[in-house]
Amino acid sequence: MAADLLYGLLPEHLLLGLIFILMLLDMFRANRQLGGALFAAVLAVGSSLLLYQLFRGYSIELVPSEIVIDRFALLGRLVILGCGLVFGLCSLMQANSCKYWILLVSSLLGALIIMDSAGFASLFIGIEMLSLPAFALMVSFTGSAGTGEGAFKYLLLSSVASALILFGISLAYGVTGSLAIRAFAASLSSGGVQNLTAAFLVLSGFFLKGAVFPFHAWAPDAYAGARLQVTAFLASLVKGAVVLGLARILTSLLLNGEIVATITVLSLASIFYGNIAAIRQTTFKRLLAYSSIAHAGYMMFALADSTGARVEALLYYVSVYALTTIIACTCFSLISHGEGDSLDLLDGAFATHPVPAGVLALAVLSMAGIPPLPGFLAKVFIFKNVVASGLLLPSVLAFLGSYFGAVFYLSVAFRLFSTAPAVDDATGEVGKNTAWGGVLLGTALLTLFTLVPGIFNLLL
Amino acid sequence: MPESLTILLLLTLPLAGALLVGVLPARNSILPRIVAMASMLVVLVLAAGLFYNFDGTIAGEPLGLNVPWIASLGVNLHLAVDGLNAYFLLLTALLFPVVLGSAWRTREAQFTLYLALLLVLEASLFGTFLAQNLMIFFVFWEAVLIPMCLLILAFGGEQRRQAAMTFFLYTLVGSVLLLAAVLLLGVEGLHQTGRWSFEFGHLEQLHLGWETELFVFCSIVLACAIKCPLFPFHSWLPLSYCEAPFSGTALMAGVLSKMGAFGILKLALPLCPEVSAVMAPYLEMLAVASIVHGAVIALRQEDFRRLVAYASLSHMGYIVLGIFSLQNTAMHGALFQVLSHGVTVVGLLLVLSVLEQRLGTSWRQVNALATSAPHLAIVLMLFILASVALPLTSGFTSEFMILFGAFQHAMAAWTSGALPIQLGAVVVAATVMVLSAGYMLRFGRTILFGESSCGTPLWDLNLREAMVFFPLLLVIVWIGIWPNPIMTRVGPAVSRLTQQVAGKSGLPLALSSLTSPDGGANGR
Amino acid sequence: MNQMTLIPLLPLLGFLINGLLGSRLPRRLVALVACGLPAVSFGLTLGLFLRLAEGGAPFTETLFTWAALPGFRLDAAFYFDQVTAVMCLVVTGVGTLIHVYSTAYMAHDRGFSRYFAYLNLFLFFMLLLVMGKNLLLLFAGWEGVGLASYLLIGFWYEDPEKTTAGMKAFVVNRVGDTGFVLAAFLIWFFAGTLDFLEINAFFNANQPTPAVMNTIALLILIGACGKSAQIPLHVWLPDAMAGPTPVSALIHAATMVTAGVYLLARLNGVFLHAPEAMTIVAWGGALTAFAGATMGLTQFNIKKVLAYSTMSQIGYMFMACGLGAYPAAVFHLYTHAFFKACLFLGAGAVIHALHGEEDMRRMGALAGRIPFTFSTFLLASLALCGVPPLSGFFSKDEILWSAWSAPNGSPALWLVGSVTAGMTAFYMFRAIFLAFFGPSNVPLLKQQGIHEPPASMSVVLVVLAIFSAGAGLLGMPGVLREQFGLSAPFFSFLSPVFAPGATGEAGHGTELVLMLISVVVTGAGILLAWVFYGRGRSLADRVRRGAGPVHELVSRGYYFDRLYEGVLVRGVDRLSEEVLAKRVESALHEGTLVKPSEGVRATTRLFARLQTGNVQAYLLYALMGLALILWWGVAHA
Amino acid sequence: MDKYQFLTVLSALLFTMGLAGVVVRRNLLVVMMCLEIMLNAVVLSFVTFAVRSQTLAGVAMTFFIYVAASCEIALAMAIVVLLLRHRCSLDLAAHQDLKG
Repeated sequence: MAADLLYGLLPEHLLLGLIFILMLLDMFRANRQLGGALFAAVLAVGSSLLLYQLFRGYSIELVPSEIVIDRFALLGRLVILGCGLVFGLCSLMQANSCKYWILLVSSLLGALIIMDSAGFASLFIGIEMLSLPAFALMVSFTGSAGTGEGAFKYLLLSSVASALILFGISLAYGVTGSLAIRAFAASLSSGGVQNLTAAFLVLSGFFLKGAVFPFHAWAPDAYAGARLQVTAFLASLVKGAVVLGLARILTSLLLNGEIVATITVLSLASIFYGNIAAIRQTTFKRLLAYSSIAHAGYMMFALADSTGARVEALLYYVSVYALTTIIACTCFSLISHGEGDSLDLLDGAFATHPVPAGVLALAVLSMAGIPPLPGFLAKVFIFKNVVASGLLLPSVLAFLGSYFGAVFYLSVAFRLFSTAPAVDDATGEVGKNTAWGGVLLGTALLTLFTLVPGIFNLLL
Repeated sequence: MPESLTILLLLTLPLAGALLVGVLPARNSILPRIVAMASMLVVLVLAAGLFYNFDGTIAGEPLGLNVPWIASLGVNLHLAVDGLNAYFLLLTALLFPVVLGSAWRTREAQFTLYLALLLVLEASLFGTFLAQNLMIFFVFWEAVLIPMCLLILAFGGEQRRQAAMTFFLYTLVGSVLLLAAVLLLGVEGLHQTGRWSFEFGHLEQLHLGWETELFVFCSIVLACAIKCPLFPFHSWLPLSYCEAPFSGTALMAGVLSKMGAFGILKLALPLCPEVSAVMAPYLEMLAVASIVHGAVIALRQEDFRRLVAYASLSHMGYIVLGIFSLQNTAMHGALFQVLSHGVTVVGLLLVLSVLEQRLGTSWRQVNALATSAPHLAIVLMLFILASVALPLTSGFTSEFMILFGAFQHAMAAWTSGALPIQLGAVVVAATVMVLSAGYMLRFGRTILFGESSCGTPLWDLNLREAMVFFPLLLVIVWIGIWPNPIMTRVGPAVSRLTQQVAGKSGLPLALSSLTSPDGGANGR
Repeated sequence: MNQMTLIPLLPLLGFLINGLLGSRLPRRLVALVACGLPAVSFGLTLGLFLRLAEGGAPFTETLFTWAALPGFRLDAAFYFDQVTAVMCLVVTGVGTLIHVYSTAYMAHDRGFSRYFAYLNLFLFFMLLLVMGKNLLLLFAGWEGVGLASYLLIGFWYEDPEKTTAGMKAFVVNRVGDTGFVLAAFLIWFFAGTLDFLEINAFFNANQPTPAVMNTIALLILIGACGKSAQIPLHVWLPDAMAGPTPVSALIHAATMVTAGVYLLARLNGVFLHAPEAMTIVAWGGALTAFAGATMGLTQFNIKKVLAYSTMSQIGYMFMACGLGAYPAAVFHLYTHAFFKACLFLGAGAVIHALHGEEDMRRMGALAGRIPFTFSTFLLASLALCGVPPLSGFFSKDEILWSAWSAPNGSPALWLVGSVTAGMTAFYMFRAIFLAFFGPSNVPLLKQQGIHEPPASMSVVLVVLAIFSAGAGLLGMPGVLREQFGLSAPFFSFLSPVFAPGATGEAGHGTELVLMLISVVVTGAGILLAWVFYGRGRSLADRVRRGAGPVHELVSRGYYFDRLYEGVLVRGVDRLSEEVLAKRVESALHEGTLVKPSEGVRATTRLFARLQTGNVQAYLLYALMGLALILWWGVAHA
Repeated sequence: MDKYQFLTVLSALLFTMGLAGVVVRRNLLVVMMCLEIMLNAVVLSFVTFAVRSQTLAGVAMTFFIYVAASCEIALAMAIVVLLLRHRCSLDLAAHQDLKG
């Protein structure tokens, strides 16, 4: 049993160990680059370990009705670690202290715990561990004034969300007398006011964390307040973990009509709101924020399906979305040299930075869902389930909503090419920037997702 | 070479070329252009070989390349020549080297971005035309947009940003619904057969409910009507045609617009035969509206590119008219019109582009070409003649067959009791012959004739340009004089399609059912 | 490739040689190619003609299958029967002569090789037209000659007026072509074929309904009207005189404009079963003949006089077709080709002599200066007026006789024809008196250069004059035939093609009387011309002033041009600019682009306003959302 | 109404009160306190249910909640200090720079 605890949760242990080592390193003011290197190494090891477990078909219930290692847990953690690795590589240059890595790793650890959890206690712990370091990340290492405000807004709404989730959990606990998710799911199907209230409270909490309309309003300010790098982290990993957490709770649970209707309406509202509001944005981070609201809508939309393929669709969507966001942010900072986040910086960038501009263009087009980019496939995976569940009209509306998304994604892509490039192209490339490693890895992963879109279907 | 390999090469060669061009040093080097041209020419040879070897007989499912992509969804990278796409394939393969050849010395051709975009565009067009899987079709259909938009954006005129945006967003409206239709079809397939599949062969077997089919049909037709464009959906057209660089306009008018026609042929008719049969008269009327609208507006256009844009609208209307006549001859006519219009409009635009390359911005004031550049004038005259559908040019072959088929169909409808609205529409479409002569000759007169007022001397055609125009003229003349050998290759596919739709509708659609084989008639 | 295929292909070859290489070849060679190849064609035609004349069967040659589908098959095939033979002889014969004439006429033009290339192209298309076995090939030639005509009218393309005239010719012809195409479609729908023989056979065997027959016939008539410059599609012909004069002679007098007559004759199987349409054809022809003649009365441009005359003469031919007297129509076509070509070329010689002067008011007294030209011109005029025994007399008389005697003819029709004949004589001699007699009004500058045409032109004039004089003898009217025991080889040659029309019951006595009347009318016309213009011109001026508005109406071509310009062209232009471009386009633009984007922009503003920056507002949104969800999901459920 | 129901209703009321406080109070610190009230309400509810169902899971949960709450407050205070340094005001309305 102890061995299983060690082996089954080895990635978590690795991260925990990493946190300790980083603390020590920080204490002894070791080389700044070392933290990053360790981070990358540990995450790589963790990912490969998960892959190994995946192929061995490893599956175990470690803590009865609290921690269960199943295919979803393995894949979800793999997605988190993979994206984390890419993110880490992308932020190697900007990370100027071990503290940064400590916070990052803590947050990732929370995300991993969410993936494992089969009970509300671990889920709650995971969620808190995911978001608390994120607040700290937002306010640390910056002299900028706005960050405090953004972080506070995030913290406040996030705390309210936690409270809502907790209250929902307590109601559920009141019904079932247990914190096991499975037990609650079983009782939910029988209906009842307390059950439904609990479900909706938990759902609202997740909507708040995931920034779904009308629980979204913190996102633009929080994203705009943080550094681009942290914004990328919030938009990709944190949001991804929240969504996957929800998927973890619901797995392929059949939801009742009211919940489906609520989810559908809110998702559509999110899609429309995010995409339309993003049109008039002039800064990259706010754009990203609104875009993330819209994407939250798509991801939640996946929950409306009743065909039982939502987990696969969500895993695909989350990984693609997270990777794309990370790559887009990295490319943006490569183009803007980390100065400012006005979209004007992108004008004609293809002439000066052809490679990052090209990758950024592809990334935003992918987010817009233009085929054959992976963003399109991700949407197809979600929508085919939803259409198959008989929700044709909402799907058509969602398509229309994504049409508005295309407007602003496209204008970003167009800015890159807007002025005809000057003849003397490609001034000095951004030389030895390790962010390239992240971009490369991310792009490689995305290419893999494009070429083998059925990957999660195969692994699940 | 096996067909699958050739098809794979058609797709990968341009992409590889684009990659290669991308990494080559761009600065003042002719090398990227040579690489791009070489890959286009190889592709042309391959496509021509494919066309030549395609014997037209289809036994069951078309073969070609078939690689699973999303196995769980039944999305396979299934590409094949099935007859309907043969012309489109040839047209694409032909026009790209021609366009690049004419743009050889332009400013944009100095950029590797331009060359790469062209090559990517070519690959995605091949994908669209060869697709035998609906999802693959959709993927490529959309993928075409991006390089085209970037071409406009990076190398267009003053309002290029607005033009590119308009073009993209307008076209995307159709795609949004199209995707919904695609998914709906997949889901229908899932419900009926228990498995996901987007193969055309699979989807054609489904029995859709009337509402479903209507929705699918409308979505497809909307997407295609925007792409073509068809009358009320053409607002993006003038701006895009005027703002894109000449080569972009040429490709847009020559090939991209044909995607709309192809979509109708490949998607709307086989997938929704019942609705097609019912809706055909209305779409015919829409087509006639766009024929007339385009022609009448073109009459008073001073700007040559706008004129070509509206003329293009008019000519594309003929294609749609031909298709929705649901009749063998008209369908063949429509397919010929695809080739003919593609070649003609590209020819016209490239002549203008040659002028622009010679004269810079003052090309709009050019006149008396017949004096200053007689060879160019002859070439332009030939393109004009082809576009007024003079006999012995491709324009005549196609428009004659379209109107012929549409007329026979409308007459058959009338004699079997329908109102003669369709007939009226066809007659109106026929009278547009007069208008088209009017606007094209007016255009020709302005540019070709008159007292030469151009201060700068004009270079006549050089060898490169002559080589660019030659294949276009060859196609025009060949189809004009002897279309039969080309027709026979697509014949079986077309009859299969018409029978597919005809089987669902009450009217006698194929002439064979109208007249006895010995050429007799129902009048007896 | 046999002899027959070569006939049209040789001029095409000439076109290709001169068109592609002409500018680099010496003029002599260009001329040789241009004249030689049609001459060879003429020789070949002659050979075929002789074989036909010996009683051979018509020739058929299928080149290739143009298009074949199940239930649809069209071949590119040639057919050479008696009518084709006559047409081909005229086309290649007169064509070759005019080529020869042109070598001198155009000798100093910059576009020498281009001119001959176009001319050869015209011959190719014309031969395609007359030799095509089916409507498709005929249509190819039909539009092709339109193209050649367009190119040649606008041959001097620096002059915008000339290119406009060319355009006008093409566009007006297109109107007719639309009718032609629709007729072809209708024919196919009922007969399932476009082959002439099969069409005629089909409609002779069974007629769908009279309405259908009449519709088909009228659509064909529209096509024929366009090409043959019949009212109301005649407006392009006077303008077409902008082209070089030999072109007017060849295309706009001898050959192309008569294609309509050929078409009507070819499709006689259709017309014979469409009596109402036949009547319309006959009366339309008569109307055109009359109106053309009246317009010819008032013109001062020598070529325009001839142009209206051509229109009028083709009106006669249409009349004959409408009466079912196809042989008479073809006969008139054949004689007309000679004398009208001769007249045009004569006029060309005059114009050549006067360095491009076409206005008869600035001519005069030329009879003495260029007697040779004058004599050929006079001879051809007499032939045109129908002075016996010149060719025009026989052919016109045959038509007038049909007008009287044919089943759907009537004395009224005959009367119109006869009056027209009188007017014909008047305007031709008016032209002769104006141009060749009276005081000389030639500007001094041009006086010096007046000269007889060079040899190559003269020879052609002579040949044509001889034919104008003698060609009619081939087709003696019935009464003379019987009287003198002569044969009419022309009619007997054509007899296999045309079903013998129902000849009138009126006896030969009537025919003879009518003939005499027409001679008298012609003489009266000539006399009147002398009274008005030969003696001095004061009377003419007085009458013109007296007739004021009527004269205005006639000399402006009955305001057809102004009507079309003002109503149709302006109408379409206004439709284009005011309605479609301004209203429809902008409404579409507004509706599909501007309005939606404005709507979206307004929505984005609204959404941005929601994002106040106050975190408690955000909380409030969330709370409201929560409340709604709970209400909907829990309380409501 | 037995005591469990009473306690549950009480906790719900407390929760609502806290929530209302978070929404309406302007002072940063008061808002944070209201947040604590919400969490306390949750704890009360957990304990109630734990007692009613005679299980320990709910009690265990309270520990987690308090740990998380204290972390949250610690972080929140740090951020409040940042905000104060920026604007010298505890009024929430003063911190509205980010919007649109």
